[in-house]
Amino acid sequence: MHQQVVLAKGMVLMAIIVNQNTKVIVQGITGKQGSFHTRQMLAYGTKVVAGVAPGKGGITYEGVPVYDTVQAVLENHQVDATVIFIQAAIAKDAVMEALEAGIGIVVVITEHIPIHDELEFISYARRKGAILIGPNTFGIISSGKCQIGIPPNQFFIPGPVGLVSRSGTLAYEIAKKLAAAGFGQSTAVGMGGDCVKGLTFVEILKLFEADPETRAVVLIGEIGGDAEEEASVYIKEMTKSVVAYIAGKSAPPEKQMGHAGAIIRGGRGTYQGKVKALSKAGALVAEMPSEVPEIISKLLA
Amino acid sequence: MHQQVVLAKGMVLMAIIVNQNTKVIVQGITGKQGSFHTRQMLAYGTKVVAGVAPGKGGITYEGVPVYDTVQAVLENHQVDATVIFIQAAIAKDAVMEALEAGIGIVVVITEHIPIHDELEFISYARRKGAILIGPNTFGIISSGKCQIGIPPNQFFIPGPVGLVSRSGTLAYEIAKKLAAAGFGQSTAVGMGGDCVKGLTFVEILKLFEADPETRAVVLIGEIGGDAEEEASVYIKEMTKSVVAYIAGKSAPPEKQMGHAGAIIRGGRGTYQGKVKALSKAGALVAEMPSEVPEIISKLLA
Amino acid sequence: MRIFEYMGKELFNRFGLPVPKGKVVSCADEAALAAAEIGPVVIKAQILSGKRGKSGGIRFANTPAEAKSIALELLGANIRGYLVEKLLVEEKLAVDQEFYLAVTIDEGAKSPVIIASNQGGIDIEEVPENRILKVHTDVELGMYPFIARNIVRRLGLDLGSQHGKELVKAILATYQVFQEKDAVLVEINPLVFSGEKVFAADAKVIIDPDARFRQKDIPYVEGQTETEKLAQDLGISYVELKGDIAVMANGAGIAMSTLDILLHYGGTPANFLDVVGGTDTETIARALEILLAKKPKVIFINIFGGSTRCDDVARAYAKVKKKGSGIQVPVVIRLVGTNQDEGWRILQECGIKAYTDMEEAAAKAVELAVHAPAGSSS
Amino acid sequence: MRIFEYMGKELFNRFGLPVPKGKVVSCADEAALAAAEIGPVVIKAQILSGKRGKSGGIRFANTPAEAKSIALELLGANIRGYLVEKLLVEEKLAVDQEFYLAVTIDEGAKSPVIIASNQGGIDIEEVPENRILKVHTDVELGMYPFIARNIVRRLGLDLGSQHGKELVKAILATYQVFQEKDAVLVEINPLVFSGEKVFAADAKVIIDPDARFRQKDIPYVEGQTETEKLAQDLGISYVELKGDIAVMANGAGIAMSTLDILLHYGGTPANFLDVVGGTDTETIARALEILLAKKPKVIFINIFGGSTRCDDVARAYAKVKKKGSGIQVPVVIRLVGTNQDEGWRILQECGIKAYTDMEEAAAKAVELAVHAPAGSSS
Repeated sequence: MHQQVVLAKGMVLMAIIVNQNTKVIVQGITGKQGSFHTRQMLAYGTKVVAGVAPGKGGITYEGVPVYDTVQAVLENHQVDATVIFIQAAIAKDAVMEALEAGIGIVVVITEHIPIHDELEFISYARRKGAILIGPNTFGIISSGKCQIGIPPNQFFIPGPVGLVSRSGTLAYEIAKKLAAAGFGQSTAVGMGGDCVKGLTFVEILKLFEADPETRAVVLIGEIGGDAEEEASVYIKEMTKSVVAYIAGKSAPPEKQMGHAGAIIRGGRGTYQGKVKALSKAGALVAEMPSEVPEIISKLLA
Repeated sequence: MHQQVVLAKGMVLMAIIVNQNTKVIVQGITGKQGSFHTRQMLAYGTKVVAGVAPGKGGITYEGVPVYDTVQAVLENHQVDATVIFIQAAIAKDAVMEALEAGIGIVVVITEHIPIHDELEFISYARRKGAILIGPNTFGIISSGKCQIGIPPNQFFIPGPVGLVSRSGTLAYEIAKKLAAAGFGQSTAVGMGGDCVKGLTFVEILKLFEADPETRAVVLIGEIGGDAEEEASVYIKEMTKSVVAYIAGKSAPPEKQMGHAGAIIRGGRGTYQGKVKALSKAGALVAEMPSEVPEIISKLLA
Repeated sequence: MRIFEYMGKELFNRFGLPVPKGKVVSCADEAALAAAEIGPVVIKAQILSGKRGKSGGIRFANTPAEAKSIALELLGANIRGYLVEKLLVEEKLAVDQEFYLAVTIDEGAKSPVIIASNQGGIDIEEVPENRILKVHTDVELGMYPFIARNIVRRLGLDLGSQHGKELVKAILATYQVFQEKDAVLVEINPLVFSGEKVFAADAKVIIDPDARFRQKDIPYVEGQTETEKLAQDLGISYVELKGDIAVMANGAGIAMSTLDILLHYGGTPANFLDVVGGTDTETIARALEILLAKKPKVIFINIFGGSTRCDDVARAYAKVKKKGSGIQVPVVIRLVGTNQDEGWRILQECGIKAYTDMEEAAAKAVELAVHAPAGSSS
Repeated sequence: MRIFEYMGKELFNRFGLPVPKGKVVSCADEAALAAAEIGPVVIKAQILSGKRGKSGGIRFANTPAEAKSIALELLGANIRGYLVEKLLVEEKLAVDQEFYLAVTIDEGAKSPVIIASNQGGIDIEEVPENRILKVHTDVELGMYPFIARNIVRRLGLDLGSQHGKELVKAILATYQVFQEKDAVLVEINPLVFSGEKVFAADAKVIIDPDARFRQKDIPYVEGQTETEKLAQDLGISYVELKGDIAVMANGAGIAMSTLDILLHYGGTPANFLDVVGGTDTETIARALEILLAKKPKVIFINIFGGSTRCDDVARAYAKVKKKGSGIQVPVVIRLVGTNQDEGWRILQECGIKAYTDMEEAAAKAVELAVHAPAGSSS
């Protein structure tokens, strides 16, 4: 097993963004996804203090009181974070509702939200100084403390590895492999699979860099976009080691977004480019998912 | 003449918002109003560093270089403030242009701007942390130092009185009477005659309260709205004396904005209500414009 | 600019806010026909005034004959100072509950505000403040369904009920009218539940006159006197009063102050006229002609030049004086500010000396009015 | 979702952005008629691909006869892998200057970006970076004429000139299309000056497929194979490849990684299939049938359950196995995550044991494919 982090006297094990005290609400708690994952979150120990479902205010679900609106929740509870399980066409309304109410952490699970809607709520989150995770993310899990979202949580055990991923299932895959090798995660964050995202690699890496519980970071990327190239710029400055895995080595070049996409990206986005940028910045790049725990083993041995 | 303000060693005479160093641009410099008042401002000594007139970039007017856009000005000049002489239908575009470019003081002379446009640019000014004076204002004049806008400046002489007014012509009227009685103004600010305003009485009073050059403040209000009632709340806290004059004593009750207006105002807006609120807060209320210099005389004797 | 109830309801209809079935009529036979088609109806005088009900402007008819007789009575009548030219003949709703709903602008907060109450009806101003919701919106954020849901919830309605859902939609539609039509007020009193549906039973809509250039589909409503209309066409602000001293000033503040001072000295103003900043010789001349047409005892021009320039004012005076019948009533001119020297010179050429102090000039105007020969007033 | 040039131009037209006079035709006689009406024309194959010019898809005709013969040649032809079914027959413009103009989304900046260059034409990617303007917009602020004016100024044009004014309008219209039609790309290359006017000579518009529910007036363009279409109707992501191992995974990341690993072990994937999160038994069963229909040597199902639940996947397998002809090719299933125990139990009942490690399972799939009897592949 990995070495215990040496803690200053009185200091508790930390995590980034969410921890055992984070009070969470679920928007869309009565829907298929919302209700299922509320049970999972509760089982994991997440402090789910309330749910929101317009028109269903007054009922309770798994012991959690349900309200009609976020404002109604806030009249009765202290809330730190919300998780959005609202269908894509009306998700923007729910995200705006949470942000406008002043909730500081908004986790948007919903996929297929129109990108123009995403641009709007990401911009509003920035104006409100809120952390927005996603959209189209598995959420965030601070191992053993708090899970917000949909990750299958049995593989997320406490430990020294920070994990951030563009892909949900690849994050689970690698978390499971890490757990099998004896390495738990301080926190795992799903950046989200859509082309625009609230929190990005750089912001998440900065939090891991500052988190005393995290000793190394695993970054899971994909071809397309330039998030990994941007991350590389910050990785250069980090004191903690970063292990990266990039999916899509064998994929045909993505269908171009006209010349405009090429102009904006300036040639970034390919597997080779990402691996090169990350390696140059000092990240250790795994060829296969199974190599990630091997590299972490060496680093944290 | 009034007594000189005692200044700390090395301290220069001050004013609020603008002074002799304020670098000003004129948006709409080639129009009838813009060109006329640019000459007046230059004559007063205002540092008009550039003008904006789309399609006329490259010319000079009264020695002032003209540019196509605000951005083009900023590529060549340092700018502190702008004054907008752009026709109402497209004024929002010009105000947004100035705010987006980061100009910190925006004086909107234009009248008849649609109120929904005003709401938008006032909100954006707030977000950008900019001071917006107006719309539908005569502007601002720090006597002997800088005039931004359209006041007939011969009556604005340096002195210890701060002046803020909802009405342009009444401000001139009272400034002239004050000057005739030997009292100049530190700064005179036109709050603007429209129902929504950028800077309001309270914000301006706070600046006067903090300005060492200002010894007393003249507030010129009107019936309607609740700006004077709001101001009264702050006047209570002020150390400096406030002399108020409210126009509209004889006016028939204003045509109501439905019940909604009444609900929002909660009975405020009448002459009597304003005078009562101001008096209760310790302001000295003049019955006629000519009483203002009389009261000031007694206060600053 | 206020528009008639039926015009407001046409707007509501366009934005998906249900209104009762109805017809606008301008003769009694049409009213009978509408009643025959609709059934029991409410007949509403289309005038730009509230309190129509209390003044007999809202009536009920069960039969076409009744509708005809009520229409005959209302059409051409004068209600609260307004001539009734059109009637709205509307389906009489079975009212289950009445709400008050409005969107307007809160000057102090510098933002739109939604006002709602479950105590709708004619006497909303009597409703205690804690029964009236006021919800401000952020203009950059805009309107969202969640804002409407919170209002409906706070009105005590079940968001899951048909009524709750309909009310959310009604609030969104009302806000949309406010936003897209450059309204300064959209007021619905009452908004009613009738059966499963929500209806705007009344419509008070005021459009920002400064936005008329981009709201060309909004019908223009004339609720003014001939002179007020003439003034509006000139872009100047004019209100008729009952005195004998015609007043012209520049700026709403100084114009109001001028009236205050005239009254202070014992005079009575014939009007409020603000030439508004930046007008030219021609406009000021036409404004002066409006005042002359009123045949006052005295004309008092009180100008403190800012964007209005003294020379333009003087030239306007000279122009009118030279034209046609000239100026037959005494004129007191107070003229200072921008280009005052040139203004004074022009006036001097016309044989008139400008005052510089407005109190002094006002006192003179009052004196002249008091001593004017009888019969020269309108 | 990409739409054809002529559809993009219809949009431009609706938003006030001028396009050359033109007609869409689907037979040679119509092309001749169009040319007769328009005069000298350019005939453009309507395919969802760039570089049409270099591939002979853009041609010129001076006479109707010429137009007909070119149309005969192009219609039904295959250009860059696409069947030409329609042609756009357009007025041949006298081109004075060519610009590049696009609005798209900058992922890194999380905001829209306007891209413009005065070096328009087919080879924009060859233009040096310092000749290409990139202007980001603030979604809360929105688009304003001043932003367009700055772009036009920085392109070196006189804002007072007719061209300058037209270009400002063109930029505003382009942005409006982007904004109001939920586009992820609106690209005009070239935007041309012809005489005093500005025309969009080409139109590359991609609409956000996730916004189709509110963009119902945008025609749906099918640029996919039958299988891809079938998959899309199911709401799953599917791309055909050339190998013999059919793949199903959940999540784009793990699906890509699965292909990478298969290749790593010497296998060749027949497809990319991401069932996307949250699908149910029925959808997964239909996805499996899609794979079966491809007659691969092996099917490799790689599921890490999150919102996709292992029991749903196992049930889908069981369902397909019991149905009709069942499952005739070897299936390797790797199944872990949400509800994995229940999933394993169901699979066991079907006589199949789930793998837990994806590399191990992938290696097995490759081994089976390599040793599969000849002829069982598609």
